[in-house]
Amino acid sequence: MVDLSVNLGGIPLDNPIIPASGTCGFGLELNEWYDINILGAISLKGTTREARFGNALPRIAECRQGLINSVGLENPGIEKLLAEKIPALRAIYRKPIIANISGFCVEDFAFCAERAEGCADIDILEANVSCPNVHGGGMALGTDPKVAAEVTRAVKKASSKPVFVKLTPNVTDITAIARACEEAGADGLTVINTLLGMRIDIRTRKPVVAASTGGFSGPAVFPIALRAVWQVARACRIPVMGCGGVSTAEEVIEMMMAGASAVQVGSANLVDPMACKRIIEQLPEVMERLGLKDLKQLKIN
Amino acid sequence: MVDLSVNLGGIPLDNPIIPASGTCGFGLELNEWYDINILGAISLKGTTREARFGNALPRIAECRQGLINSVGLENPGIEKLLAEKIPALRAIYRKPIIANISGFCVEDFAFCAERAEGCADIDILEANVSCPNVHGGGMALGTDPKVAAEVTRAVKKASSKPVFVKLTPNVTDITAIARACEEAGADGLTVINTLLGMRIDIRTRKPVVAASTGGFSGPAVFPIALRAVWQVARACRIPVMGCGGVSTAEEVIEMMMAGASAVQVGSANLVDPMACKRIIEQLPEVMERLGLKDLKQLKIN
Amino acid sequence: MANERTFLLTAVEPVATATWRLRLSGDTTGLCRAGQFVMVSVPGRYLRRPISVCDCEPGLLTLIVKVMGEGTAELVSLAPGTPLQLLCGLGNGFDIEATPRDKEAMIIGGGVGVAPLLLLCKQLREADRHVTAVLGFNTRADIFLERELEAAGADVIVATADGTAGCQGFVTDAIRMCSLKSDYFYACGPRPMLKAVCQQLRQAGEVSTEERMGCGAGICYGCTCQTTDGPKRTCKEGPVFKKEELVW
Amino acid sequence: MANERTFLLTAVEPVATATWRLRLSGDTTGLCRAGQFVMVSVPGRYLRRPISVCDCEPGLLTLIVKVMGEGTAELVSLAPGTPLQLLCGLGNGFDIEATPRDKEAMIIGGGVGVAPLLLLCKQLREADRHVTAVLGFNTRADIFLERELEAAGADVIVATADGTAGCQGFVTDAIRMCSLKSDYFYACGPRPMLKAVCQQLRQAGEVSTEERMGCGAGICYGCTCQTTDGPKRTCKEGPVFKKEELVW
Repeated sequence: MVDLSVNLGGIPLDNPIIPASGTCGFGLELNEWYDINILGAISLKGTTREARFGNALPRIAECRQGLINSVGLENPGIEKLLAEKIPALRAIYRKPIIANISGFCVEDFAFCAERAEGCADIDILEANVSCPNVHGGGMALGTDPKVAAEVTRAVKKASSKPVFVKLTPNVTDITAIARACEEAGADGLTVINTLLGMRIDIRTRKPVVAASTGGFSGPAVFPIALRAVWQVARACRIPVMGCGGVSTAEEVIEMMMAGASAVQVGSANLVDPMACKRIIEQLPEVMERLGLKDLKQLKIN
Repeated sequence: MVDLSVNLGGIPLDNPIIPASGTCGFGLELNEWYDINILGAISLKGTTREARFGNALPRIAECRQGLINSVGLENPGIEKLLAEKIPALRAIYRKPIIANISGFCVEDFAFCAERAEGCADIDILEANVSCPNVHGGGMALGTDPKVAAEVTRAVKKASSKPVFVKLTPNVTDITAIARACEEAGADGLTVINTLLGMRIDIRTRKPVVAASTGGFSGPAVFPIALRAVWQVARACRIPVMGCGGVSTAEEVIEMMMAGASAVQVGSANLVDPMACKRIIEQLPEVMERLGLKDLKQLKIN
Repeated sequence: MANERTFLLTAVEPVATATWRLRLSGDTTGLCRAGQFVMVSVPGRYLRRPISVCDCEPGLLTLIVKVMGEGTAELVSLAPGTPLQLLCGLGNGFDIEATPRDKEAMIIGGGVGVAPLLLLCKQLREADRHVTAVLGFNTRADIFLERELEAAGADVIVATADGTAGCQGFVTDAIRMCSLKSDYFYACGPRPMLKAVCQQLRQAGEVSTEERMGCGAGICYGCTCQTTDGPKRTCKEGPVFKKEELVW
Repeated sequence: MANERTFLLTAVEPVATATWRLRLSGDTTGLCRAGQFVMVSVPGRYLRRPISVCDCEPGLLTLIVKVMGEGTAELVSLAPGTPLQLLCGLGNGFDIEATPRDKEAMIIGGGVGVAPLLLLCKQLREADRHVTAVLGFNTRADIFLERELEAAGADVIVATADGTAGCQGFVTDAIRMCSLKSDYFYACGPRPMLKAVCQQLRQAGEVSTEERMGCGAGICYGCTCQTTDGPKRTCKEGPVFKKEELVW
């Protein structure tokens, strides 16, 4: 028997598999397909201070081995998250809950963190400074080390929960942002959010998504995500949740060898709602084939 | 009959298809597969002041819909390019030749540009400030607007030939670099070079390429390249050669709708040496299906 | 309940211009709510394609596919015998009970939007509702399902935009010209048609809408539309919305 | 000359542990230089796989594939009848004329590196050279091509590392123990074997090397190795290099 358990900066997980924010709704949607208590943890849809409809439709463009989304942080707002979504999830789900919070300025993050502080069902806060789909905020906050650090400090100050900062790959040097967040007190980092991408419909001569550009994700971006995880895990001491294009158990292990302590599965859930279940079921077989008894200390140099 | 001709900043091309630097050798290699006079132009392998062996092997890692290369600018040096490679190519090839030059400091670029100035067979200089595979130079020069502008000025000063600067996508804001190059006198821009990527062999627990990371290219990166071309074409007035993941005639047209005046085909040549020929042959049919008589003014807003 | 099942493609038949009928064999238990859709994996394409269920009998699923791009073109070129992975039982489906028993239901379809009307018609008839079907197409060559709907017990009126068959004009013209009456309506088709139908018909009704989807399973929030009752996911709370919910 | 051709996979047969013989039918005109390789497209994989030609008769190409990873596993699981796109006639190949007429050629292979020796043996024999084949494997179950090489007219010596067949040890041990003599040698196999062979044998010779390749067509410079004559592309100036060119 192999041991799938991992330790995410002090938080024990049964296994390293975590559906990524934005690809599992608020949990219940995924629970229609399988019992989500098999997951290591779950990262809920990104939530802002106020409810948001998000961007105009269409919001989805297909790519080779990936997709572009320009959802733009549609969410019911932090109050509804705390009053309805999390209690409903907790009623059926016993594993760690990661609340993903986002905003347009440092105060937005502080507000959401402060509100989340009162919710005992939230185990980890994930501060999303990397959404490419909102203007004047979102990704802009995560491209400047100073601003990313400011957000981190504000969230840490407002909350006693472990705080992971979710980083954007759309930067010249992701390690500079990562180190700034670490120095500002982040307990961990999620690496990476989507890449800024675009498709044009050559028949209509218009961008496929109404917002013109959107966040590109899927198996296509895996080599970029892996590189970013490797760079950040070498540059920082805090744990990293690897994220980006993972859709097989082999890729989970590759991410962990790059330095991830746990692995978020994103787009794969959108083409196969059972993706996380399948990966968790495949992991023991792949580990045995590789001669791995557990998932500890896989990190290479 | 459709008209495939385009104008690349004053240089007329029979068609927009240009094999990208590093994916067609010095031309003769590709001519073994078809008569390369059917091409719009050709961009030769990146050349430096001195000959280089490049990085240790292995230098190639496969990815889904793409590959990572860490060749590291292997080349015979600028003198051998001018004395042997270009005369040999010109003996069999009548269309525009783009000499791709690279270096580790501004002076390297100036030196290569000055030497190339004396070679009448070179029609365009492509200054590669974006190679992710060399340390202390390469991509580092292309991630800072000031340095990129300095390289541009130095090359322009040393040469009367049209100068295109080849940009890296591994930056926070590619338009800042693009505008800096335009202001420094660049005649055009090539967008984009490869993305920094990585793969790990989970059996050996080592990076697949000896250099650990390398340049990621192929169909997987097309949405990122398209977005970058669209951004740069909106931010600048000088022409753009689109480059990144193009392997079909439809993608050529999508790139041109994003604002490219001509389109470089890269990795596709490595899996199919006849890729450019096939694309050129497909273009008229695709244009007719879309109701396009020519390839002018395809750019959307 | 939504779940994943493997079906075997048994036949691909042309039924109209660029329109194909796919017959799939497999377990259809519990999948027979009219107006629901399936997400179909197309080999070599990343996203699944949402396709509404045209008909569903025990062990046999019928889909109608209109070729719109490369993905749908590949789908209809698959060889019989190809296994297809489907996410099944997606979306809310039509509300049969919304038409009072023994009353008149009008089912209105435009183009490929006619597809889900067959199963809807069968279920309305089984539940003892009268059914009038109004089908709109661009031209005669686009017509499909006319005879199947008749066989299922509907009075069928066809309209073509170019007048090559049936009434000339849109479905709304046909309804007006034929003075068609009903107590409740169901509509599926292009957005302008749905809007015109909702504006013209005074009676209550519901329409099946179409949006570009990511997952089809309520997970990605890619297809959310604004309704009078707040944002709703087309794939989850929809694709069928009550007339009064829709924001045009 | 290098070019692209479509072949039809006619048979996939196991010949040893994880080792398969692929028979392909198609136009083999001008492709019959021993030591050359083909690049094979594997459905669903981005890069082609380089595979050395084992045998080549008019209309029939034989390849030996050792399953190393997912790509090669998929390749050997393809159904007979599958069309395969091949880049053909790649690399320089062995130099038959380097062995003086009527003299002794030794052909040495290790593991899957034995594959190209069959066509080499046939061509040496046709050109009236005597041939001794020395084949090294890890164990008896890995052995392949032994009988085919005998049938082609070679004296065949087998060595296995575990002694389960032939001489116990490496090919270099077999050559020493059997006091095998030759005027010229050709070798193909893992790098440590090639190094040992080149260091042990005094006579001239050439070896076929293996590197991870991008294009296989001399275009990408992914497989360049250092030689005493400067950098050379394994896929273009190689894969066969003279003993004295190699830098270990």
